[in-house]
Amino acid sequence: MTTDTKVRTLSMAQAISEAVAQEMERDQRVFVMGEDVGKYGGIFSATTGLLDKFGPERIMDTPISETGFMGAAIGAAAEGLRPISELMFVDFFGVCFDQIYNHLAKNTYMSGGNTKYPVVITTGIGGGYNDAAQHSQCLYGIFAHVPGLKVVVPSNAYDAKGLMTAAIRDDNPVVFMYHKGIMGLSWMSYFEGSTNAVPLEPYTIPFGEAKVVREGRDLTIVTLSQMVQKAVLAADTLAAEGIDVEIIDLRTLVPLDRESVLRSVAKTGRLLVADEDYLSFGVSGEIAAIVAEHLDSVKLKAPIRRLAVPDVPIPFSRPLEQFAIPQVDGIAAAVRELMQLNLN
Amino acid sequence: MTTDTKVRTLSMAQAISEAVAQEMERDQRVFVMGEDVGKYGGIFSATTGLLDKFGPERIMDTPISETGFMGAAIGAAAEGLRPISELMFVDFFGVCFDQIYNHLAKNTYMSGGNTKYPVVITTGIGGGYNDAAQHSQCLYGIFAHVPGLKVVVPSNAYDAKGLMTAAIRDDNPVVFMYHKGIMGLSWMSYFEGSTNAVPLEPYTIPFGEAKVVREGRDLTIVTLSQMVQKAVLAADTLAAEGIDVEIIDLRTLVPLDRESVLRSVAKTGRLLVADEDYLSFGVSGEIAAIVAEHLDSVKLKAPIRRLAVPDVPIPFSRPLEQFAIPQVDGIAAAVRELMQLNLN
Amino acid sequence: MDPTSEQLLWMYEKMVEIREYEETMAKVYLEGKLPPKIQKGLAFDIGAGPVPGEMHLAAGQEPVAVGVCAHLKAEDAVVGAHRPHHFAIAKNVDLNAMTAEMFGKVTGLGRGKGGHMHLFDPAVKFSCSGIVGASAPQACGAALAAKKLGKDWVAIGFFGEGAANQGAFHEALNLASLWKLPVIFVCEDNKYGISVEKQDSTSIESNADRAAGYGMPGVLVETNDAVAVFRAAGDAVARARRGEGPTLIEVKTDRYLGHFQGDPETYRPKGEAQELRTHDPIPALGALLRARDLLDDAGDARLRQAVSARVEAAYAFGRNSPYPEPSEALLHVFAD
Amino acid sequence: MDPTSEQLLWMYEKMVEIREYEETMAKVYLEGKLPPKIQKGLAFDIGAGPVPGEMHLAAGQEPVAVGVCAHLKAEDAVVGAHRPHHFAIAKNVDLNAMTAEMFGKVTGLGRGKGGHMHLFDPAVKFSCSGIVGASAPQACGAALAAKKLGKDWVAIGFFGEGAANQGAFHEALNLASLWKLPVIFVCEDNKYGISVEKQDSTSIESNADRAAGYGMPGVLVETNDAVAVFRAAGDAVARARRGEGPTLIEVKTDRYLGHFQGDPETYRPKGEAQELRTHDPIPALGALLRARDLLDDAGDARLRQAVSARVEAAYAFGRNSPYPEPSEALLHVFAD
Ligand SMILES: Cc1ncc(C[n+]2csc(CCOP(=O)(O)OP(=O)(O)O)c2C)c(N)n1
Ligand SMILES: Cc1ncc(C[n+]2csc(CCOP(=O)(O)OP(=O)(O)O)c2C)c(N)n1
Ligand SMILES: [Mg+2]
Ligand SMILES: [Mg+2]
Repeated sequence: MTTDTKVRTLSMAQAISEAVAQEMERDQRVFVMGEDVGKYGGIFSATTGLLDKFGPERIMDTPISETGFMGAAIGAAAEGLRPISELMFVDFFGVCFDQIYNHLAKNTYMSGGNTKYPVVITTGIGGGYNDAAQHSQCLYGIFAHVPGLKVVVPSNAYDAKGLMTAAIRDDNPVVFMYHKGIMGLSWMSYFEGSTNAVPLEPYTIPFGEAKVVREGRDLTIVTLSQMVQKAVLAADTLAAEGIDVEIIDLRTLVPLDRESVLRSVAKTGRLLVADEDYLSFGVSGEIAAIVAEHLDSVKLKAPIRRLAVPDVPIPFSRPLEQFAIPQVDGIAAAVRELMQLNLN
Repeated sequence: MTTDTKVRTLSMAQAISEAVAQEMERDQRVFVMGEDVGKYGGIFSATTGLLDKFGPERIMDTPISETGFMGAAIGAAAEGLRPISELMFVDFFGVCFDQIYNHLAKNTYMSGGNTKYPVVITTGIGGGYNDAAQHSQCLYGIFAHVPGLKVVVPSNAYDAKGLMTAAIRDDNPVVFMYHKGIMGLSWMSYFEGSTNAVPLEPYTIPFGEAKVVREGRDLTIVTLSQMVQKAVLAADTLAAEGIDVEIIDLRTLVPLDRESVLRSVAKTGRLLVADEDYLSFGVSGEIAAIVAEHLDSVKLKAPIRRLAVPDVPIPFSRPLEQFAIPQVDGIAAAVRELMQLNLN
Repeated sequence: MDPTSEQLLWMYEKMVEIREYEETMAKVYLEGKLPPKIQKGLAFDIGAGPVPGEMHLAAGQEPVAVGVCAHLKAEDAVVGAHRPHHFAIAKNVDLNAMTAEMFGKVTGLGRGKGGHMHLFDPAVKFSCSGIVGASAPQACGAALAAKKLGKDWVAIGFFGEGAANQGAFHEALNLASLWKLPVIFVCEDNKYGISVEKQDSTSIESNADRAAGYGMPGVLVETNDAVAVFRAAGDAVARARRGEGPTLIEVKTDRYLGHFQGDPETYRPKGEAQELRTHDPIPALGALLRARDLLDDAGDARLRQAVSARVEAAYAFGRNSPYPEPSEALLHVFAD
Repeated sequence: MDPTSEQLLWMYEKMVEIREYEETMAKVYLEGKLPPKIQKGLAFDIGAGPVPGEMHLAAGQEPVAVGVCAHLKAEDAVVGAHRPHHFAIAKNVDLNAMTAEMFGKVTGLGRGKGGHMHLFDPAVKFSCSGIVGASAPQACGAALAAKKLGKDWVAIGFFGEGAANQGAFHEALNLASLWKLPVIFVCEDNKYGISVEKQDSTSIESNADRAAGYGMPGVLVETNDAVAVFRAAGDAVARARRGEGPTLIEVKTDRYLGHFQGDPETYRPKGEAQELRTHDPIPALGALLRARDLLDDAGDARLRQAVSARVEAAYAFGRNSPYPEPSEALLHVFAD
């Protein structure tokens, strides 16, 4: 392990693959399985360079058999190995979710704590590049809803490295969900705020600690993943108009940092949840509910507002997709509207 | 079709199979597929007697290949047939959800409305009889979260028949989720309120209309499925204590009758959501959020409260399961507590 | 069963059309995606230009589509995969509406909602999906419907050799054989599933050998040749129409391009695609037609002109059609 | 490979133990579940009594478990299915803790959280699942670990003939053969998946014939006989330990009882189970032992006494152990 403290700027993809490489060096039990993780280096570059470094025994291309290799990850983890198993797009969870949510997530519980499954599932999420209904979803709400999975949704390279290192060292199943539009890929436009300074040496960021990305007085935006970067841009615009927005980046959904949400909303009195998942029965509802359960300690100045995909599949056509997925302008508009509302 | 208006008492299982039989008589395109739906009559008796009536061409036992036959339902529906496809326990959705949520639910949208898929998926939900973590879940929140599926969750035989008839006649995918503990099976204790008067002639109940199961002044319980029956029992106890509870049975999650929720909570000022699904990122959060979005028109007297499975898998052992799944006493206790809270 | 002259000519013309169509789309696909107009630091921008998103082309695989679809009527259902154009064109999907869909236009098959992996044309019973392996069970359903309705229709499920390792393949094959469904499973072995070679994904040489495990005939077509595919498919379709059940066909075919457009293909031996192109099945069938005196230079030119006219018309239609109103995003979640 | 005398005796004793154990559990399972004590109108109450929930027993299928597990060490992993007791007992799972688990007690393998379909005993590497087909991929993972760790351990995935039509079966077999994993897939063909007969679920006679589609040996054991299973499993385990890869074995076995306890079995021909019991493999192996002078009446009595003592002790332990505190429901979602 190096002690060099040089700080470089990395893309989120680079930060993730660096974390994986460092943990693989540190711990021989860690290995990677998935489709196109080897020669290709991961469709979203989460494993770029790893095959050359670690060889095909530890960076294993799999058949297109998600149930097969997710199940194999469980079996291998039960034997003490620490698989990192890639589900190329989260949209494909439907072909293998049984292994994930009925087994990986529950075996520890069903064994009364007598077994553990240190598996990291990495997966690409999100839209914005016209990949349509089967390749553009976030779905983190579903992974967070079923008990037994820790759910990590970083918004930038620095967090991604620290959270990935923590994920690999965790003795529990962790679903690590990277939004394609903040990976800093050379073939997809991305939000540049996600590419930031990343220390070379390994470090961990604990799960369950949201980050105040921007402090503000007037209104709280609770958000995550790529939407953090959109919220920051919206906040810049709003600041010029005299609206001072606070932004909470949840960073992990399980565990969820309820306190940070409540603390911020108690301060500002106004809450907008900005989410790229489907609106109903998901993340935005949960955040709103947490506040609604604490209306005795959190005094609201306005009703809560949610921005999310309005319960439609992600459409292909650009104008449709831009309409369905909340954009920077939409966030700013929602904030302005919310600032006009006043509970007496 | 008969015009007999005799009203009998039926169990929910009987009401469902009667609705299926009547629609199969009415429409030759309707058929049933699933595991043990034939000779066995459905593990939860949703298809009892149908094989004798309609023969093996229309009541088809399948291999244990949920992806295979759910996919086949899609293909058959595209050709104009109207399959009823049974997923024996909703807990098994993880082996076939791709066909359901990426195809059945999205194809109409992706085709710009040029195709339709009149499929009813029937499935057993719920716990309470110690079937443990892989056979006791509700999971309706997940089906309601992904766009493109109508989601029906009846609480009694009368509603079940009308909603099933409507489901079969609907040109869209409908997931019809029956709680095992209200089916009136001869081998599982059940809530007797679910067995009620059911007219012989076919009738439909429109989706998206919640039902005020019990009117009350003091507090609203929003609930669904078996939990409705539990709430009714709790309300009886509470009435004796002078607490007058209103109970809203959602009946369908998609479409969701937001107005009925808001109307009732506006009246009572107090909301308890009682749900048998997992707590976080699910149904209870959505209901709470809907109210939190309308705090300008709905004046709350107390913070919102939620009762649900506390983000743990369903444990096997009786005392553990009784603890994890909200019970009648727990509902009553939550109501009493909530009546003590007052927002100034 | 050997193709008639008309069938040979039809297959040739369709292959020419597929190739030209995809080359046209490949060109417009690059518009706006390359430096210098895109975000600084990017080599390529998948979401930019008039045809954004992923684009999987089938150059080299045309024989599979035409050899099978030559046997089909409009009533026969075809379910394709993420690489669907060759199947769609061979199944006579409306080329204008398909093209408009790829441009995301309101005149598209799906009013712009589907995109190139999700083409639905109920008039000719064509559909496809971006999920690997999903076609096989759905084709079973179409075949089940044909059987229930007492029709002699067949259904085709197309998929790649990579998809044959997906559980859906297994479940569908068992179901089809068990229920004696009039369905033909056609596996395109183009040697790659994205970057993963078949030998690294599949425990046996040919998926045709998997058919025995389901009690159905398995046929291997060893050459990337429309006539060979035609023969194998003809037997299978006839068998299915006779009510004798399903068949699994694997065709050894070639992928000339990357998995998707923009694929760096670093995993691929240099020059491989170039070498494969020396066995291009389109000129090969052209040569056969000429040898049989079914085609001469003038006829070929006429045919190519007709094809070009259709492709250009579709391109113009797609390109010039209007976008849907943004708020149309909210429509069509449910059928009315 | 033929069993030694010790192995024969071990298999016999284990089969006796499995049968007696399950009969004991069948009896206590009925406690509290029958009229008149239950809710009016019910014939049976699955959620009542000291052992609530579903209960899948394996009477008749003991040869599969002992014939395979006779070859295993503690380091070899076994992944069972929803009908797991015979496998668990043959794999030397702690009988006391297993029984306590079925009673939902805090001394159980899973502190009462798992129940009879979810038994985890890491000391002997046993696990199982209530999801049909789920065992096969997980067994691949254990085998992969053995290979990575350079051990000669093997892994067994047990499942029923019904499960062999689940996609997971296919994916696991391909993976195992592709990666030459030391795993043995053992399919118990007890002719039924709940009420559905094999001929109504499976497009071929024997799943052993599906092995060829994965490039691995497929072995059919045609008689429900511990020695026959032992021989087939011995070859497969030896092959796996030598690093030569996986094997698929199907055993024709018999289910004497209903799918679960309380199953009305109206789908089953009257007298079928009675007839099957005339071929009971336990007395058959007893007779073989006697013929080889390995067992006499006194020895059998001693053996049965020892078995009964173990079963009774386990029963008493399970029954008399305390329940977990209700709030323990909140613990163990995550490993500390
Ligand atoms: C279930 C699922 N897993 C993974 C993918 C990602 N993916 C898209 S195409 C592809 C390769 C498919 O290979 P093959 O079936 O051989 O078809 P080809 O691309 O060669 O035509 C993969 C892995 C997917 N779309 N669906
Ligand atoms: C994925 C899935 N589908 C359906 C079921 C319900 N189910 C439990 S056991 C069973 C029959 C299994 O048959 P088989 O594999 O032959 O095992 P057997 O019961 O005969 O031992 C079924 C359908 C399940 N548990 N999991
Ligand atoms: Mg391929
Ligand atoms: Mg069986």
